[in-house]
Amino acid sequence: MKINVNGDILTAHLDGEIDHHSAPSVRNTVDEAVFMHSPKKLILDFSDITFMDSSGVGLIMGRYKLLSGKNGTVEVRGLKKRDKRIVEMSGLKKLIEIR
Amino acid sequence: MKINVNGDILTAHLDGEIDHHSAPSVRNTVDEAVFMHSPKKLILDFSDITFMDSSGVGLIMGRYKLLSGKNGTVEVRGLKKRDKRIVEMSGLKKLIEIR
Amino acid sequence: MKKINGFRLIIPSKSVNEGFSRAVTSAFAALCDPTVEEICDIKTAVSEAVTNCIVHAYPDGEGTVYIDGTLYEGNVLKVKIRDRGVGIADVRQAMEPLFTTAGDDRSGLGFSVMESFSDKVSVRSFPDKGTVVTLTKRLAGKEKK
Amino acid sequence: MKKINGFRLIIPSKSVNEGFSRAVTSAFAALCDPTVEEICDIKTAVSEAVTNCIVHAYPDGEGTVYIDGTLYEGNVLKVKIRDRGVGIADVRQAMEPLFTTAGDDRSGLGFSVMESFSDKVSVRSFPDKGTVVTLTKRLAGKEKK
Ligand SMILES: Nc1ncnc2c1ncn2[C@@H]1O[C@H](COP(=O)(O)OP(=O)(O)O)[C@@H](O)[C@H]1O
Ligand SMILES: Nc1ncnc2c1ncn2[C@@H]1O[C@H](COP(=O)(O)OP(=O)(O)O)[C@@H](O)[C@H]1O
Repeated sequence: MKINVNGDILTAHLDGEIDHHSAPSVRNTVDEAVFMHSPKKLILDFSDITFMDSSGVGLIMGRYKLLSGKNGTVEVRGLKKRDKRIVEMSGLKKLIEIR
Repeated sequence: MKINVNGDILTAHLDGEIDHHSAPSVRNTVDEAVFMHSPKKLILDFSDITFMDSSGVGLIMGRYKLLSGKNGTVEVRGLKKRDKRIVEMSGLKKLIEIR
Repeated sequence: MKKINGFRLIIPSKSVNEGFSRAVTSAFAALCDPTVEEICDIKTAVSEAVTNCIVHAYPDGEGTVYIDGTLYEGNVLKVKIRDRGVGIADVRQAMEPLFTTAGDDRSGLGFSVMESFSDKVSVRSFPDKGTVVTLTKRLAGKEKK
Repeated sequence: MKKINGFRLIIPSKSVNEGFSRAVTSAFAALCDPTVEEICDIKTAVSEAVTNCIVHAYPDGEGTVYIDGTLYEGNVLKVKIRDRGVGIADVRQAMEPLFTTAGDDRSGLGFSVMESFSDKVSVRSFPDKGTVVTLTKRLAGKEKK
């Protein structure tokens, strides 16, 4: 995973597969970066994700809770069509920006 | 598989995987071409083979018997290192050209 | 329906086997020349069902997960994912979107995803005995014997 | 040796499952980051053993093939390929290079290839009961739990 900080914006470029097995390590890396940099906006970039299931939604939800507890926002980018379909089942579209 | 005829020489460019499951169809295609063209030399080109086990050796042996029955010869080309190792276990090196 | 081919896979409920069971199911489905989309659909649905066995079925430790894949004539693939875990008391409720008994990290969307990516999902569960989820999907690929 | 992970795969002795069992074994071995060479070695050895169950064990029709993969601490992979077929009367003779009881298409090199591509091959067979081939290979890749 590559983490990028640009002013108030922290971008996490996720890669590989997201499932219940891999999610905890992704979560830890993102959360550490959030604690370090206290961004106003967290961008999760899914462009290099080769597979995800509903564990990816859990990951986004958890980051949404974390950031909104700090008055920050979350944006999700680069979702493939099928992964977007999974994320949209969650109703997260009302809470975060999905591009 | 692509078959090429050049004078007395018939070249079969094998592709994909050779195992006991796939070998019969490879064999049939090669043998039909041999019956059609009665070549003096059959070249089996393994360059595009992505996997083979000892069924590949069986395939070569069978073609050697077929061709030597018609006073023809067999040459094997393009074997990867590991596949060459398998072919060399057979002692076929004494009977056919392996390049 | 005539059975063409099948497999049974038995694995411990370790999270590392989520990816492994996806790979096994893909490799089996690949035998009937499905589209990439179809492979991806079945991988996703199986991933959800297997993850549920790993996350929910055995709260006190490690158990066993059984995956039976069967290919029927007409390219119908059934994958049955089974555990001998705690079971589900109220299956209807469990299948509701966003319902989860687990913590923050689970979205409660597992069953919804299975339903979205398969033609049919059937769930039978017996408290303290275990759960059987059956996913059915017709693959458009050419038939192989 | 401590067991880290394992699988059991049960399949009918159809030739189309030769490729399937290679794929399953590769996917399992891949969990411990082996080299491409090591994956290829184990695929080749498993292919030979599974093919033998399909070609030799059940001359009168279809039977069942059982594949047990186990990963031990230290990245030692054991794959046990088992059938309930005719068995081998003289295992020592069967294992000789170029020995075959089958026709033109079999080279008699199956056991030689298994030996060449694994660290250890053990064969136990009981006439009319079946055969168990155990392949052992240490994978140099990093260990995963
Ligand atoms: N195999 C199972 N064993 C026991 N309970 C299960 C099983 N599968 C699902 N459940 C129950 O059903 C609920 C909903 O499952 P699901 O829709 O997959 O969402 P999630 O896994 O995110 O909780 C789970 O929270 C759990 O209580
Ligand atoms: N699983 C098995 N069941 C019965 N016989 C077997 C089995 N595996 C091997 N054999 C016997 O051992 C012989 C040698 O096997 P192998 O070295 O793999 O060569 P091949 O398969 O080319 O004949 C076979 O021809 C067969 O007679």
